[in-house]
Amino acid sequence: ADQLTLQLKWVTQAQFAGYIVAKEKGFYSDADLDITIAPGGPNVAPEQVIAGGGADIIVDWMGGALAAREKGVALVNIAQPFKRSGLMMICPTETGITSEADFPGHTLGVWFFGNEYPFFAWMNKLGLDTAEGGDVTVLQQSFDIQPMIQGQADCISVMTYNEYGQALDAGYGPDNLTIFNYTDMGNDLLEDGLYVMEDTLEDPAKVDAYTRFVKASMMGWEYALENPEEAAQIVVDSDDTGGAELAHQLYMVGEVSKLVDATDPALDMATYERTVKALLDQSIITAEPEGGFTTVVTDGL
Amino acid sequence: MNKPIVVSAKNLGLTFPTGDGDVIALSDVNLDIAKGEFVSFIGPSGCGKTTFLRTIADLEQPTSGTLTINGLTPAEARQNRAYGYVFQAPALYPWRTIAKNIALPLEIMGHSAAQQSERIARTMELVNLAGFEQKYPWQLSGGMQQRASIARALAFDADLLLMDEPFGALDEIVRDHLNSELLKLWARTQKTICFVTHSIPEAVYLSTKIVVMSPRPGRVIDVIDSPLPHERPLDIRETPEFLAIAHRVREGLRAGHSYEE
Amino acid sequence: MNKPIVVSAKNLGLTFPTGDGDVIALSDVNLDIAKGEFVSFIGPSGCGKTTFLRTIADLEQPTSGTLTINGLTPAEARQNRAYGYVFQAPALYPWRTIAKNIALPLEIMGHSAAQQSERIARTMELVNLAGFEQKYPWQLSGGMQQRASIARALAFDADLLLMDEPFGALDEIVRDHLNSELLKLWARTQKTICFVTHSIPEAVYLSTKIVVMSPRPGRVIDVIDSPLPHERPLDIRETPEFLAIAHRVREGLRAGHSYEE
Amino acid sequence: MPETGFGLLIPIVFGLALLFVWEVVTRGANVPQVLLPAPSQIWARLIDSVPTLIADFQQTFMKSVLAGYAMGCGAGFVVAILVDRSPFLKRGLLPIGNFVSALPIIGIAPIMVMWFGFDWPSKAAVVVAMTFFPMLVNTVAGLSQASEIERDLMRTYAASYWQTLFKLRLPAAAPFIFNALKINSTLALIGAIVAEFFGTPIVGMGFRISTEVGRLNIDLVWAEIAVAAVAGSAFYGVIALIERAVTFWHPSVRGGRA
Amino acid sequence: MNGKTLPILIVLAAILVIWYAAAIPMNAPWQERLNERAGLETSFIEFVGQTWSQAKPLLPVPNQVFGEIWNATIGTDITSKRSLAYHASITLSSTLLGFALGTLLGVGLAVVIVHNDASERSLMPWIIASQTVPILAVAPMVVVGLGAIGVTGLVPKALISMYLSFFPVVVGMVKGLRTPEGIQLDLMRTYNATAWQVFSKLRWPASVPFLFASMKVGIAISLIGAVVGELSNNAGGGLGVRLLTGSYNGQTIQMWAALFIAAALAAVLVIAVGSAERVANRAMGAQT
Ligand SMILES: Nc1ncnc2c1ncn2[C@@H]1O[C@H](COP(=O)(O)OP(=O)(O)OP(=O)(O)O)[C@@H](O)[C@H]1O
Ligand SMILES: Nc1ncnc2c1ncn2[C@@H]1O[C@H](COP(=O)(O)OP(=O)(O)OP(=O)(O)O)[C@@H](O)[C@H]1O
Ligand SMILES: Cc1ncc(C[n+]2csc(CCO)c2C)c(N)n1
Ligand SMILES: [Mg+2]
Ligand SMILES: [Mg+2]
Repeated sequence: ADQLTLQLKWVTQAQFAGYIVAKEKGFYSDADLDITIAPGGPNVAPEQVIAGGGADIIVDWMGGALAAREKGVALVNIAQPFKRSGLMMICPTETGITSEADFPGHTLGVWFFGNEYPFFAWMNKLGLDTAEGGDVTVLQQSFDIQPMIQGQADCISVMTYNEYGQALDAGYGPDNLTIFNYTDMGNDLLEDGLYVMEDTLEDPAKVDAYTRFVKASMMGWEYALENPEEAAQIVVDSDDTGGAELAHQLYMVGEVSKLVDATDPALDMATYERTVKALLDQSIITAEPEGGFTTVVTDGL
Repeated sequence: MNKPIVVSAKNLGLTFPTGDGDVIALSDVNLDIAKGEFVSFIGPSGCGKTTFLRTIADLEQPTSGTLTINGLTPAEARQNRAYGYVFQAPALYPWRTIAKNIALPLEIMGHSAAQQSERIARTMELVNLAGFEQKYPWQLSGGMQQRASIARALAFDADLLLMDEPFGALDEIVRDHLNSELLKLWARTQKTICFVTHSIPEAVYLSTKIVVMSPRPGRVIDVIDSPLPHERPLDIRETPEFLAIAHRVREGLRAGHSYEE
Repeated sequence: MNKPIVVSAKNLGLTFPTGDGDVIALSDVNLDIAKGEFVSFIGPSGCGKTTFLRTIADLEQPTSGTLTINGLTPAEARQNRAYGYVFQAPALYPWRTIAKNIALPLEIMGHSAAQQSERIARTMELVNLAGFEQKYPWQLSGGMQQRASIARALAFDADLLLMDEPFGALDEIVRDHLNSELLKLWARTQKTICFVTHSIPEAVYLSTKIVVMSPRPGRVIDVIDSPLPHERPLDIRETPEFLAIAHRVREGLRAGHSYEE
Repeated sequence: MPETGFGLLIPIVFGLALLFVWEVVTRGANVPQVLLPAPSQIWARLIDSVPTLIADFQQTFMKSVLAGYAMGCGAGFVVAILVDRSPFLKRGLLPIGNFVSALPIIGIAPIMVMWFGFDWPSKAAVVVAMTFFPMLVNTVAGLSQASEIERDLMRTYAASYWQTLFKLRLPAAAPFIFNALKINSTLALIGAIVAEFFGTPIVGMGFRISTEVGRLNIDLVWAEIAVAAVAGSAFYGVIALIERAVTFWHPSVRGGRA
Repeated sequence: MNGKTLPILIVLAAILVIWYAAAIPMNAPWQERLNERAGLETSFIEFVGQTWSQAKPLLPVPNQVFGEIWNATIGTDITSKRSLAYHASITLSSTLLGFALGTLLGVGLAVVIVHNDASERSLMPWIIASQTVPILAVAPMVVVGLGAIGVTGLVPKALISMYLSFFPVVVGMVKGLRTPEGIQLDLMRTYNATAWQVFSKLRWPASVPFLFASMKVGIAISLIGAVVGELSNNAGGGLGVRLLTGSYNGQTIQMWAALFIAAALAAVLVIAVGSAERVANRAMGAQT
């Protein structure tokens, strides 16, 4: 069997249900693959891991992947299961923020560590100065909703499938929140895609293995989205840390299903172009990327 | 002699427990020391002289019997700063210069800066250490360190002086000099002095009372009240009275020893 | 006298730099010590006796002049383990029992366990400390600590003994006893002994040569070759020869002092 | 004086050799820049980013580190004295002090952010928690260093607790206390930087490091690390100099001469 | 009840009281907002009860934390990934390995430094610089680097523990090995003792108080290192990972439980070093 390591972008959770389910359900071994799934975390940069040879395939956001490509890590998108962005910014109504026009003078929580590109692209579009003493104050937000609960930030970043659920649990909801959904605003940048190193694509055997991998993964996604309870349970069981909660993972599968297209992992060119333009606009990348994606895998499905 | 009693020991005993059995350092010691007396303690090494001084100073606790200082417990007397103590080892603080070491008790007892420097100068002169004020202890010879520690004990005016072999590391000349200085001081101030020494002539020359001790267990085997006059020129050491006392001390000392040469 | 020279100092000088100016501890010292001699050093406190012994032992470096030990440099002599040293302070290691402290040089010089315990027993007996093998230094009186350190230096058989006031904290009886033991040892083994003392009788009684020193700067002011016979009963101390030498030493000592009582 | 010049030379030569090997290896083996940039690249980036680096330094070192260090060392010291003062507290408080000893920094960092907000006070609080224990342990150990006879001397003066403390036990404890001050000088920096991984305004050395790792600007990360190393070494060096001046009497400083 | 437990109990009781009291104002704003939203009117007593029983409180109260600890240890199968005991054992093993390595390295370096002035000048600045390198930034590189050469699991985490814990040992032992008095060293010189003999018979025993103070700090820091190392390698589990996931899921109670276990682990380890210290002191005839 071909041995491959998949490096996740974050800790084990239903955001990656497709891969976890594919492994547990034996879809990978059926495809003659031996897949190791490496959880990520706040301290793990998948681009770095793959450059160092610690992984063969990584789950990454396109902003980070293309930026890394310019830095000399030749990442190539081979599939894009997530079609939409799950990123949102939410502001409790008591802050008085009801529209983008209300932002100036407020404090906005943002995830950094390579997750900040969509936010800056958006601010760039709004023409808001994010530098110190500028129109808005930017905070590096912790990966939870505490800054909002504690009023340290007026608005915070959330993922529909994760932190937003925590906010709902905490008694927040559409009736007391102003919600800015990046996808709805057309500000979304492509999220979880599968990337490999460019040089490996020259090896037909590798390409074949990648193809089988993507295929099996999509079976995993399909199965997960059809059987959310079982998927959530599988995710909880595969979490080494014992931190994952069944109810929350179930919620996450439900939300993720709105973002993933389990039947077609091919990259949507329109979204790709928009992502590239946004990245170029705020100089996250400096030139139109060449060879940042390939259809050779998805064509072979 | 109805001078007030300063130190009074009754059936005093002190036992040190150690890993391999108890050590009886003092046993059944009975002794009264009146105000203004100069008492020498003499006895073989390890017979309990230091331990007795330390018990008076409330640095050791008796395990039997009673001990009073000026009618008070040793602890109370210590709280009253009743005594000055010259240890057998110099115990100078290495981070202080010699002058600052001598200043230590003065600082603690709240003397003014002017008083301090006056007393430091006077006592350093007395022990012939002038010029070494700014040196640190490790820059001094053994005898110089010992003299510094004597100066430190003399710098404040305690009525009771406890001196544990203060002149052990000093040569004859310095010793004679300090002996007579000590006698002068004693005559002038009517201090009570408890003085440990290994030198029989020194003990006889200085004391109004000589306590001879013997070891294992440490006890008092002879107490000699000196018939010598208070006024003591150095050549008193050749008088028959002097030699008689010295002889008696030597005999006592020899009795306490186990040598049979 | 054509015995080989063990210690030879020529124009030896040693200056300590200190924070407030140099201290001249030794200046222009010339001295030859032949094999088998018993040399006493006597002089006022701070005159450089310890410093001279330390220089012989290669613990201080002379700043001028030359010094040879058995024709070698002090460093080479030290590497040959040419001498045993009794420091002025006991310098016992607090984490070792007395027996273990005495064993220290034996361990270092690679004696077998059997040899070690035999020597420990013998030297502890010699200094009259038998029974205190398992005690720690702080459980001993001052004089007992000093005796332990003497035992430690005697435990291994060095041909040259450097002893810095070894009997300073001991009473007359023990002192007499140890003096005669030391003389016996010396007569038996033909060791060369350099001996610092503050006691004029002790110096005269023990020595074949007495070196009188004087301070500021430390220098040798008199070297007295003793006419006393090698065989010395204790009552030799009453003979006119003895008293004459003692008188000469005392005069030298007095000259070195600044007192004018 | 030529001694000190020579003394400085050795680490510098050693360091230059190290940098040279690093440069040759990274270039020769073609190590990806995102894994380990060459020293020359780091230097170029450092020169480029001076204003950023200065701003980060001010935020992290001048505010979080110094404030936290002072408070943490101070608190450790004060608790050590309290514990020393009262046998009751010694039995009750010391085990609890041990408990605080290893409160993992990543555990308390988010909590401190909850309690003290995003800006430097929460980082300083983490530094306080990290530096507290080394100071507590060393001060407690140091306070038992005065020898029995040195204490007896104070007893004969019927010196008060505080007099004994200031005139004997603290000077005798100084070598231990300086150990803690030295260890803490580097711990404080680590603590402040790590704490910034858990939420911060967008300035600070830890913020920059985590963000730029995510952006794969590893050269800037190393430039920031270089600043941290220089600042930390200088901090340590200053403490070591003060130590030499204060504990001049200790055998370890005066060279063990009798 | 001996003389030791009573003071601990009293101090603990004091801490509990302060803790419960502090939880009220800390959790109050959020509770007020909740009640306002729900239109609830509560008495003060009820309100206090609410602040003590929030699901995701700012400051969980002791019974919540200890309840969680109970559930996650006694109440859970020890081999389960949800068991705090399981995670604690993972952290403990890398802590102990890292501490042992760190102590050895620290003592080794101190020995080299004390015996060779040139090595002090060339090593010490780099040892200091090494400690100023932010460990959390380098840890991932270490883990990735070691992973590339096939070293995974316990060792990378233990290496990070070692990296942090060797430093207090070096600093303390350099001082400790230099603490013998001049006259004690002179004695060894008169015996022409070898460097090894001076070390084993004088410097080492003299440095023991410094060694134990350093080891107490070292073992505490070692635990911090293990936890930090776990951040870069979530796969293995451990208390660090529990802390993180607790934080990401907003599970303050779970976080506090993990924090308490980690702190308790540290306290036990430090106390163990302290007991070893007492044994060593007794064997070395310490004056009591
Ligand atoms: N802390 C202690 N623990 C155990 N034994 C002790 C302790 N202090 C002293 N001793 C023992 O008590 C006895 C008396 O000791 P002390 O110091 O009083 O003698 P000393 O008369 O002063 O002798 P020296 O003239 O040698 O100083 C000795 O046998 C000694 O070993
Ligand atoms: N390490 C040092 N630094 C500075 N000065 C020193 C040092 N050691 C000794 N001295 C000085 O050198 C002089 C001689 O000291 P030394 O110890 O040799 O005297 P000594 O003859 O042995 O005196 P004592 O009989 O009091 O022991 C003294 O003035 C002393 O202050
Ligand atoms: C618990 C949780 N917290 C934050 C993020 C934000 N974040 C960090 S990495 C990443 C990419 C995931 O595809 C995102 C969204 C998350 N996902 N899950
Ligand atoms: Mg005594
Ligand atoms: Mg001397």
